[in-house]
Amino acid sequence: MVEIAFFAGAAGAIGGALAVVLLKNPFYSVLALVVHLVFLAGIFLLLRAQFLAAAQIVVYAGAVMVIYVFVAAYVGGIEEPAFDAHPRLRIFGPIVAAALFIEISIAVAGSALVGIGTEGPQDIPDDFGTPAAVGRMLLDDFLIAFEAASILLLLAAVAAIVLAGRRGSQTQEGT
Amino acid sequence: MSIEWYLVLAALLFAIGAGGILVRRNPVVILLCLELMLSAGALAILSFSRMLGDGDGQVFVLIVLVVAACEVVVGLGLVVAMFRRRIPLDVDETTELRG
Amino acid sequence: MTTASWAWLVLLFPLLGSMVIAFGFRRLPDRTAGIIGSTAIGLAFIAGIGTLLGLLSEPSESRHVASSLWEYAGVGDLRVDLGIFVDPLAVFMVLVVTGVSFLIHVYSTAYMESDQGYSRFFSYLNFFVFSMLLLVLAGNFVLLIIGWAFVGFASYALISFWYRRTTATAAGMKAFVINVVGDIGLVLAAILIFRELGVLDYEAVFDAAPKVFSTDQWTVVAICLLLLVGAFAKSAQLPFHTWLADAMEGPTPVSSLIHAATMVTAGVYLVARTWPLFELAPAAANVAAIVGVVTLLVAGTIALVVTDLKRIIAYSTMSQIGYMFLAVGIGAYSAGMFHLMTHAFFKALLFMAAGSIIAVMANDQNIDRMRGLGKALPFTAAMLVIGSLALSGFPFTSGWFSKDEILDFALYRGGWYTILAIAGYVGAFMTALYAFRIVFRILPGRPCPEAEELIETGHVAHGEAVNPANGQPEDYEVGYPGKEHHIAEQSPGMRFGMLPLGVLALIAGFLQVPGVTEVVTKFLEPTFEGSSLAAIHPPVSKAWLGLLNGGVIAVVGIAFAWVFWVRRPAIPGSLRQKFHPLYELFVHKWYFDELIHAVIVRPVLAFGDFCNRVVEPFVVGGIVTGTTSLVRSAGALVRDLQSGMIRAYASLMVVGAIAVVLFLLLRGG
Amino acid sequence: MIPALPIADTNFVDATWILILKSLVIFVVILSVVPVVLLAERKLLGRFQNRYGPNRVGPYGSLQPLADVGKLLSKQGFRPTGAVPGLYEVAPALTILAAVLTLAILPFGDVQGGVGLYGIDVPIGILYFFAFGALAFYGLLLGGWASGSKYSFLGAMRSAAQLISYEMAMGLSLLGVVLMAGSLSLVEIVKAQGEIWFIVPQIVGFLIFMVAGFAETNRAPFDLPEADAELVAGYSTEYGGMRFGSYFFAEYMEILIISGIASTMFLGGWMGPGPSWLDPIWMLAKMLAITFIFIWIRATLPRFRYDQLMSFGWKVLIPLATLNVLVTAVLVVVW
Repeated sequence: MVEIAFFAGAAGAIGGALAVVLLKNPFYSVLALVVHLVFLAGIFLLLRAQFLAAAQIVVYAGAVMVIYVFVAAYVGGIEEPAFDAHPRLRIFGPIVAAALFIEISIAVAGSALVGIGTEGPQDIPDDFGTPAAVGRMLLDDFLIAFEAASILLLLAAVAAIVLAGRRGSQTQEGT
Repeated sequence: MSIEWYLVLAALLFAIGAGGILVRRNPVVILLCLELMLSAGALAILSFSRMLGDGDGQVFVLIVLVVAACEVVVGLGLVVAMFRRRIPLDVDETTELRG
Repeated sequence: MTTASWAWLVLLFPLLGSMVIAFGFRRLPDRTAGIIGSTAIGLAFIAGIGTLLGLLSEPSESRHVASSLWEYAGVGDLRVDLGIFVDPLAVFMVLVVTGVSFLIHVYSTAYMESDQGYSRFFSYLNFFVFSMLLLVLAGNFVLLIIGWAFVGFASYALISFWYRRTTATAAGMKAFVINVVGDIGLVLAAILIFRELGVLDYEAVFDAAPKVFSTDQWTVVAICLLLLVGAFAKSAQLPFHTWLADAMEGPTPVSSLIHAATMVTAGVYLVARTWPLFELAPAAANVAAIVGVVTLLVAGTIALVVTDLKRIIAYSTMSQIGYMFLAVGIGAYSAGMFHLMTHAFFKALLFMAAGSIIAVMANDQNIDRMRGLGKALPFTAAMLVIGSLALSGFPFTSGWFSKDEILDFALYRGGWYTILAIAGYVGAFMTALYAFRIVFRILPGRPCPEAEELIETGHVAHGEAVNPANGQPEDYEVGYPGKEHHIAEQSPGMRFGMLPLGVLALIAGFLQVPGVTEVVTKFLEPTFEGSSLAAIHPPVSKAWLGLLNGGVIAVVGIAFAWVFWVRRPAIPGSLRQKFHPLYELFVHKWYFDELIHAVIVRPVLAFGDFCNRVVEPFVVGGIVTGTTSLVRSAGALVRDLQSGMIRAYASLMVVGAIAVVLFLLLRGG
Repeated sequence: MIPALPIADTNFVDATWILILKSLVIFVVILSVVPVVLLAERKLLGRFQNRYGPNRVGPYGSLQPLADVGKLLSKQGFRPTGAVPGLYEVAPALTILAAVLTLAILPFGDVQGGVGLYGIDVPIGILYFFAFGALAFYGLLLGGWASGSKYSFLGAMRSAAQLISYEMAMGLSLLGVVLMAGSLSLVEIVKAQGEIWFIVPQIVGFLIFMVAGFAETNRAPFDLPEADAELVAGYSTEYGGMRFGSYFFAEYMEILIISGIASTMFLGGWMGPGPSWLDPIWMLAKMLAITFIFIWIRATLPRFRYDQLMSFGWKVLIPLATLNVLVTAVLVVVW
């Protein structure tokens, strides 16, 4: 059962990821990423990270990707042939990516981590990955990280408004 | 399912994202590929968190989620600003960083 | 409601008041800020009474409550709760602070009425009360430091309240800088406590301290001395006292609340709060007592000669706090706290009266120009006399019971403490002298022009205001001193603020009649449970003897004052001629400002100058230009890599990552 | 028999066959309630507007919804030339899928006779609701975009902005309840209302939730995405036949879901006087009562202007909801 769920999720996630890279129209790429994220959330569930699975969908699919959709629709579907990139990068890119994958896989498989071949400990607490547990950690041990992240978010919001905001007189600035 | 599978999946997703950044020119798609890489990283962290039976990793992923949201907001703000100023949406055309 | 909930409410109301006024000050109609501010403090006072009742309903051995909202931060072994600690001492301070603050708020609603910064004033004032209460209720040293620093900021903001006056801003900065020196002492003390004991909560620290430290071990002495640095700076004791007199640049209610009744007593409270540490370090406790005595003498002499009305009272504040330090230094904690309370009453009262007088004089604070105000300001004059009587320790006033209790204690301890006690009596004599110097010089006699105008027309002088310190005209835009002046005789709000304090200054002493009531001592007993020093109590007969001594000295002092300034006004002048060097010393405040200037400011400036002329151009400049040229030449080498192609950069990064992982793989296997 | 999925902690799990049965029952019940609501809306609107409403098909027009469905089913399915193949067909299905999936967490009663009267009870209950709410948005947006029509696209963009804006207020309004109940699980939240329904202490939250709920379901006075005077019919302009029917259906299902969540969070869910077998009836009754309010409001209030809608959401609802959360948090800590 778990295997079926994992492979279904993995197939969906990989398919989504490939579609993001390969589809010509950015709008479709965005949709593909949504599909990818939904499947990935399923895999999160398998890892017993329920809160993050829900957060992933609410935050990513529900909010972040909506902004993408907006922008993709706003700037219009500029189709580009997927592979007529820089002639050197066209071949170089996939090779480098493959090398990266192989290398990390070797590193993971060959690592001396004991737990890596297991499914993880079975005696984890009942509230592992529930909102309550994550929330408690967030406000206890990781308060500073939490507050730093919220400041970062605020900065990003301000930055976005400054970047995308319409200037009062729309003067042509030298570019 | 042993944790290894999850990690390999994370590696694959990460590699796809990295490859995407190298071959695509549209800044929106490049940002999407960054999201791919970030979520692959999140998956890896979650796998390790499950492997150790320690929930700390989940908080870390949550923070990554926030960081990703910030990155998107700024990145897309840049894209919109580029579009407004009639700059072609092609990262190969924007070479102002040339030394 | 539990005791702890009441105590949290005590903190909540002033904070809420401050925030409501601060955020809404543009929208608040006219003078609502005063009402909101006063109500907030009034509610805090009521909550304080709730805390008191809650605490009294407990049996005396369990009269302490620690409550924590949440753990604020945990780093390593350090766990800091947002927690408060409520015990009789804290409640005592809460009641004094909120009670006096409430009356002064009401007074201010009238006094500041024509000030442009009315809302701002009340926001600051509420914030100050919140900070002070935080300091008092803090359950650990970290929260204490936060409250401590907030209080320092509030003091700075209020001293510099009229920010267009250069003297006010300078005074604010001076106060702030000296307070920060004290803060550093406090922070270092907390760090040392944490290093030695590993905890910062009061209860835990006091439990652990006797087990870890032996008596007079250098660490505990160092901790206590550092605490004292903080306490001295906040309480304006030698040598950190210079800011207090300058702080009189703030509005008079501020002087009354912060620089007489509450904030400056924080140091005394700190020593009383941390008494278990001080009893482990008698050496440091002695330092506190000695510095207190020296301060009270020095401040007394200065108060005898300066002519600025508010500064005289300010120096007398320093001197009275000296008594309190003497008390807590020798272990007479409840006597010290009792004096803190009565002092808050009569000193706040004196400042309020001074505010009323200054208003009549159109902001001239020089007592040489004041004459015959008794007839013009009957109510204010009565309050001034009551305050002065209490200050000089006239029999049966509150000051008599409280100050002389401290001196009894010192006498009873015997040994070299007797010297401290005698010095204290000398100080008491001076206190009576300068207190009635004010009274006798400004109340009787032929009215000065301003007083005459008031008597004849019922108007207060609204002269063109000039800053007496530097002759600059005042700026009405930021308030100073308000377009109109308000005096107690004409405004019910000010009278309402002063009258209860007048009554309390007269009768509060009966709370602590030796052998009869002793309410304060009994109430505070649970806090000082287990203290060896607090147990050394002079017997009732000795206590009454001491009170008699004090009474006689006060009466004699007042009599001398009468001779000097009413009967034979020539005497002070001839004394001044005869002891000219001494007079110069006093009038220049013992040259402390000059001393600090020479010892600290001048060398720092010289060092800065040296850095500017030598270090900056050669050392720093050399490094900087060297670095830049290095970077520039290195940049030239790699410039070609900067194609500006984002994807080229990205691929380089990926390749780099691959290389690093590969290296790790090959090396680690 | 397959053990319960290890994927999520569920507070209570039935045997698989019961799960399947339950899901069928819930689906069928809601499926049959929707036409009732539809009919009720038309009849009630008629009454509100001083006319009869449908009264031709069947007694008192009671068979009107069936007739409508029959009509929609028998229409020719077609695709405009400008539309995007694939997405155009998928979009309505996506909408209805998200709506149906949300039904799973609505509790119609506690565990009775070994069977929980709900689909599943997950500890992330409310988040589940928001997660699928987020997905429902893609149904609208894709439909609008894939139609290849300006009106559709504008309607879709409007609905996207509106959904995002009001989802914030909605989430914040529910936080107060979550704080008081101390749980995200809907079943736990209902149980926490044994003493007092949360509508009393959380009246502000309830009002915000209802306002945001109107916006989330694109109902009057927030029906800008399909404002017929401006946008023809918004994102569903180019749709016909049962595809349009799906959108229509999903919209009413969303109304029922919002009503269900509101009754669960604020109105004590299944709780009511009488024996425990009445629980599902109570729940349904509460849902229908709130649905009635939806219809009532539609007949009463005029539509907002778009900028009013946005500034109301961001400048009034969200600060108000935040304040509500803050006050609740303080009170929960103090008590």
